[in-house]
Amino acid sequence: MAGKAKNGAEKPNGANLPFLYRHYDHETLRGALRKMHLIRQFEEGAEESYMRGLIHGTMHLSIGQEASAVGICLGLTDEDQITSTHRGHGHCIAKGADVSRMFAEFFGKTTGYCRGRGGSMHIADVSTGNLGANGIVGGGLPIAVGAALTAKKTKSGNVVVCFFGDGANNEGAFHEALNMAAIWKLPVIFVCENNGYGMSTSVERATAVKNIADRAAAYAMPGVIVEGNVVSDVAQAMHEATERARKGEGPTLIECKTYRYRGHSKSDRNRYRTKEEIEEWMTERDPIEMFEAELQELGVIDMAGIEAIRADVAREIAEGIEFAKESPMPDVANLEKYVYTEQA
Amino acid sequence: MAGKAKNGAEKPNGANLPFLYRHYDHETLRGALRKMHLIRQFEEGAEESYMRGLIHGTMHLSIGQEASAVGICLGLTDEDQITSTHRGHGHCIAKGADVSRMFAEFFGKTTGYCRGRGGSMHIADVSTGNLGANGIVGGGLPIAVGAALTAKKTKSGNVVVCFFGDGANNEGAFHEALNMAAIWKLPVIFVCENNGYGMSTSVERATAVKNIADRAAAYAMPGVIVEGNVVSDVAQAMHEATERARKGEGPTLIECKTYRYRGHSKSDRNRYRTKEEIEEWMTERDPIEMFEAELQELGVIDMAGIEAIRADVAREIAEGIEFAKESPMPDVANLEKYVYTEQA
Amino acid sequence: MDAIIETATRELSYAQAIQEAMAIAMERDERVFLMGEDIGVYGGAFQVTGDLVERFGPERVMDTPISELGGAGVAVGAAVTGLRPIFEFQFSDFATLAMEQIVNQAAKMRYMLGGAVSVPVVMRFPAGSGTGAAAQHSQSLEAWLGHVPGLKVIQPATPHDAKGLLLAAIEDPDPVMIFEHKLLYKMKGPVPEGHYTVPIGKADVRREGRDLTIVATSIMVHKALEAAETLSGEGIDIEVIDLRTVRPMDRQTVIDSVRKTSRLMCVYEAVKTLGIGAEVSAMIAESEAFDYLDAPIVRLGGAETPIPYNPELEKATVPQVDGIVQAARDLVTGAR
Amino acid sequence: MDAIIETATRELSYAQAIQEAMAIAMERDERVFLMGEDIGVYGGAFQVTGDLVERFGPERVMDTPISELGGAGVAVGAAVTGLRPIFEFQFSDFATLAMEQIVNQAAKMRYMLGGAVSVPVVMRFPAGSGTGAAAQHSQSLEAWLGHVPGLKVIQPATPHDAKGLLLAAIEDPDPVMIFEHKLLYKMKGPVPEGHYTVPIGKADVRREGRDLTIVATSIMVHKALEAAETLSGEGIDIEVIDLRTVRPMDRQTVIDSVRKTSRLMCVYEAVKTLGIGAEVSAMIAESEAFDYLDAPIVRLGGAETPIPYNPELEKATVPQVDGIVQAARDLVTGAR
Ligand SMILES: Cc1ncc(C[n+]2csc(CCOP(=O)(O)OP(=O)(O)O)c2C)c(N)n1
Ligand SMILES: Cc1ncc(C[n+]2csc(CCOP(=O)(O)OP(=O)(O)O)c2C)c(N)n1
Ligand SMILES: [Mg+2]
Ligand SMILES: [Mg+2]
Repeated sequence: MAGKAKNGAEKPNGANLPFLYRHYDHETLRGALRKMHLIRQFEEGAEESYMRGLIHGTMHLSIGQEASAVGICLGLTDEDQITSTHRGHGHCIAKGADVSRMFAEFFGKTTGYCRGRGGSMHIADVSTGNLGANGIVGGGLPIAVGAALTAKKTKSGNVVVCFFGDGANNEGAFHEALNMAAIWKLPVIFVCENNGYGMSTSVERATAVKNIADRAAAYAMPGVIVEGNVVSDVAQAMHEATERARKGEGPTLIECKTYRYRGHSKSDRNRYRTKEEIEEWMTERDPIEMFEAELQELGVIDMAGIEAIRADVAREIAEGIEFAKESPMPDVANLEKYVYTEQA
Repeated sequence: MAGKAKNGAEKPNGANLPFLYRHYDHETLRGALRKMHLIRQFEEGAEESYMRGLIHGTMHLSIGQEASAVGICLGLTDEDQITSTHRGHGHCIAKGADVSRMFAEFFGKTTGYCRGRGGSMHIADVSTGNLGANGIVGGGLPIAVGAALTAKKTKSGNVVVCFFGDGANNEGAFHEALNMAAIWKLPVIFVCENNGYGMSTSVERATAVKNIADRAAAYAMPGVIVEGNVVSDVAQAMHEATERARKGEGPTLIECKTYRYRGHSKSDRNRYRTKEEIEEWMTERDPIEMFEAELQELGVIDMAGIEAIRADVAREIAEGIEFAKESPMPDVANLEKYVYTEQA
Repeated sequence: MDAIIETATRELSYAQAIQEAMAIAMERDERVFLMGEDIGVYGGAFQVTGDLVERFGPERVMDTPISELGGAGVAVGAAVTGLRPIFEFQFSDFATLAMEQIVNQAAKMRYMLGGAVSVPVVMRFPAGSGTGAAAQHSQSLEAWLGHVPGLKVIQPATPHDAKGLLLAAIEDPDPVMIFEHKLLYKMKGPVPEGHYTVPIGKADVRREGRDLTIVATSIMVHKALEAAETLSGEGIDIEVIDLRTVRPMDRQTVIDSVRKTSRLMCVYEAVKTLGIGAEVSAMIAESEAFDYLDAPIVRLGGAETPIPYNPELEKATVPQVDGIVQAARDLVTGAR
Repeated sequence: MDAIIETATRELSYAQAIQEAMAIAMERDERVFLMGEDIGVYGGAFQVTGDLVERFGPERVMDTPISELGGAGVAVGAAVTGLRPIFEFQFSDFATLAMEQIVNQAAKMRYMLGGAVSVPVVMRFPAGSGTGAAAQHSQSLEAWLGHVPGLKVIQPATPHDAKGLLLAAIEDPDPVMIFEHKLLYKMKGPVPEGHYTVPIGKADVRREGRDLTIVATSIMVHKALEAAETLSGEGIDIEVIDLRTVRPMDRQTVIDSVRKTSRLMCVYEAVKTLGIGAEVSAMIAESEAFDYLDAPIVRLGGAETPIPYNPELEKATVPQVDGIVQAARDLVTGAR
């Protein structure tokens, strides 16, 4: 969607503007901000619905990580694909999913993207290129490589983005997937959202290197570290990686340094990090606030415009929740449907 | 054994001699040469026994790789442990096993190290610190890390050596094991015997980097490339890694560049490498020939001494085969023995 | 129920019972230590290790990176060299990543080496559905490991057995796999203080009866007992056997019961096909108890589907009390 | 046997039949390609892919690094995005490294996404003992995958079925797992030219008889037929069913047979406990065929041990013809 505007960039203020402003037109930029709000408010709506007992199970919220989801997906088309993670709501929205059907899924309804079978941990919208969140840390890594193999074999020109966390980088799947992507020069971009912790375990305690991107050297692929809460930085690294991938030069590993505001899941006592650390990220490096400030500074939007976006997003979220509430539950008689493909 | 001589080194020709000659006395060096012959002749004896139908199943011969097995194990004690691979006969002998009991194992006899249950692929001599060959490529990597964890927890001062091949370096187990060894600073030395191929697949086709040791950077550990057919180079790198490990500074990755003369296993049509390549390694870089030349040059041994070693080894091998032949087969009634530990 | 239980008055939850077993073992034997993801300061995904890291320190309550294959392998390596690791999988579903080390290494090492080593490792697997966590966090995979010689596989159903079986497992020289149903963690029950063991390989007759033998595992033991209670009001008298150990299975207790009741039903949560009930059924059908059977052997197992997210669907996927009551009644009254 | 076989005269080995199926599929459908370790110039550890790389090139006969988890996952990812990969494990034992992708992803993806995708991947597993390759290269693990909804699991016993079932698997929209016994690779049998399929989910009555039904899988089909031949000399008339598909299992064919013969024996190579025979037995014991049973249901499965290296021990680990003859005779004559 946003990607369509790629070639119609307006270049508002000359050449030493950040990449984002050189490359995308204002409408696209405002669209990106809107998506960030949509993600944040979606997460808040989901959280509240969970508190109220409308959503069961567990959930992993991506509040604080909106810039990486949006910055990465900005230049992608619906044909480009992503694999996502347990913390995947933001990716799903950034890639173009409809929040109503996402809420419906979380509410376990037939109108949900997975007809109520998947829930938060398996949220997917295949029509916009999201092959699905994954309950298995690292589970999506080889799948993304396989999708990229399809892109290469069919010469589709598509790229595949593989989101994963810092914790996932210690899984064997990470190693095997990156190695294969590299030797076969596949059009896949590995995006590590390094929020400092895998559940309670900090990168320092779990990972032998300081930066996940340092590991790119082990696969002879570029490893790029970006300020993951700055949309422009993320988008620029992603743009370069995409170009490289589409030219057949192979994969890139992008590490987005970011932070999650909430606990790991709904059962986190938050004992492994300090209030101060959380505070600092929330007040000093909030991705939405920083992006809003930048957009205002560059005259892309004004306060009224921002308010309008927020209000519009709030309406969309409220409607989404309403839709989800009113949607029907699956029929237990269909329990064993979708296990196998129905054959004619 | 050899290791005992460590402090009694004779330093034959002054300080700019290769490490080996500064560090070990002549007897130890002659012992190292003898072990290399023992390995080579063992492999030849095994090969011949296989041809004659005395050994069944399959086997992976390490002819051509004797320098890494011997150079690595030279300074180890029986308390230091190794994990080995499917190509593990050399490691087993280098670590101190008795060839008679190895042959007996290959012949499936009760006197074999595994009482005929394991065969070539599971050859082990726990009494000399060999925790066993492994049929699973990469299977020994985490086990070695676990053994090193024991060494650290019990403050035994032992080190653990983990042998593996270039092919194994693309297994997820490699990644997970090296990462854990690094973050916990465990006394383990990862020894990659890079013989250029995992079965038929060359390092170039399977591995995204040129040298396996390049991957050490992904675990913030030293990565050392050595001429794997030169005993002295291997032993020096190993000595440094061992010192580091015993001091509690953590693991090292040593890559020994080497070559296997024979096919991968008993069912190899050898289509993936050229005669010339094989020839070159055999004539230009044979580990035993190079070591013999060096030892002669430095006056450690003369031709007669070498001949005596060869003859003595030949006798030991012949006796070993004889012992194996004459040993009894297991009783089928004991089929289910050793599945669980017999409890008092 | 064992005599021990009768005399115990103190109640603990299943999770607390496991925690207590680990604490006792760590106090008694310095070789014992814990490994797993987020078992330290987080206390474990299900708060089973809880505050143990504060008591025993991070060297004995070791957080591992998210590396199930490697982590399990490290535990195997530590066990074979003399320690007594207890490895926690965060969810049993992640055993899929570690089957290599569990099945090819831990289970077979002693055999392959002709008895030269033992592998005294314990692995704990939080298992089962009912938490709304969907298909990749709800599986019951004990049948896989039950199929593997060299392993012992247990499924405690009560806090008492959780503690006693875990202590037996830790002291066992061979690899023991423990499947703990997540919905049991909060269930309370009497747990004796101090050290005791429950023998691996022994089923427990939880309720005596003459009309039908129900062999149940894990959480299904409680559902079967509830069903039995209901049916006793209808004059149907059910014997409920808690299998407790999947491997080695206690043939004799089941055979003796079936000889008495002449009818057998197996209730288990895992997918019905090739689940534990298949083995229990086949074991009886080939035993001397066959001649005593008056009716087909019925299995109530999980549906032939991954576990769905929607709670109603999820519930319908595994046996519930109503279903057990109905099936048992039909079986005894011959309506089937 | 099918009518098709009767008319075929050409003989191929089991390995050749598989290779031919893959060649036909690759010719008919450009989405089909092969992945695996050393399947290119090496021709596969068992020479099943043979020279296919010369015919189809390295892009369609892709050597992978030694990365079973990743490789299987790449195949899953390619399948879900429109290709038709056939992934060869070098030995079925290495499935232990890839269970995550097989079980959590391939098997469940369609379900978890509410039907939004299909995963048409085929995985081939050279399985079984008898090659002297010891405990980590000889396992029969089909029961694990048979326990997993979302997968289809087949075990062809003849060259004819290997080709036809593989072609059916490749055309199937869902993940199909094929267990190929290594000792069958060289076995020859009639194989029709060109394209044909054998339906997944249908057992085959290989020999009709009235005294006893033997349900066998894979290589045991041949051993059972040999045993039946021997016993026919003693006037014992055995029906031999080749199960062919583990999941979904063909209940009806077995039930019909047992209703006729009143006796059932299952013969399989995997470890007896929780192997395929447990399911076949339990399926019959809960079916309408129960009432027709005149004798206990006997299982002959593998010993409760890892596969040993020594050839005599190895042979003793799995059912052999003599043992089948003996057990069948005992069962029919009531000596049991
Ligand atoms: C294979 C596997 N191991 C463990 C878990 C449990 N788990 C879920 S999320 C998580 C932390 C993941 O950390 P990271 O990759 O950094 O992602 P984040 O949660 O920080 O977004 C863990 C341990 C899992 N789902 N899958
Ligand atoms: C997990 C696993 N995958 C595949 C194999 C089959 N296999 C045995 S040895 C081998 C090649 C190993 O290559 P490398 O690690 O370089 O050791 P080398 O044989 O060269 O000594 C392969 C593919 C195996 N035994 N285990
Ligand atoms: Mg994280
Ligand atoms: Mg190699």
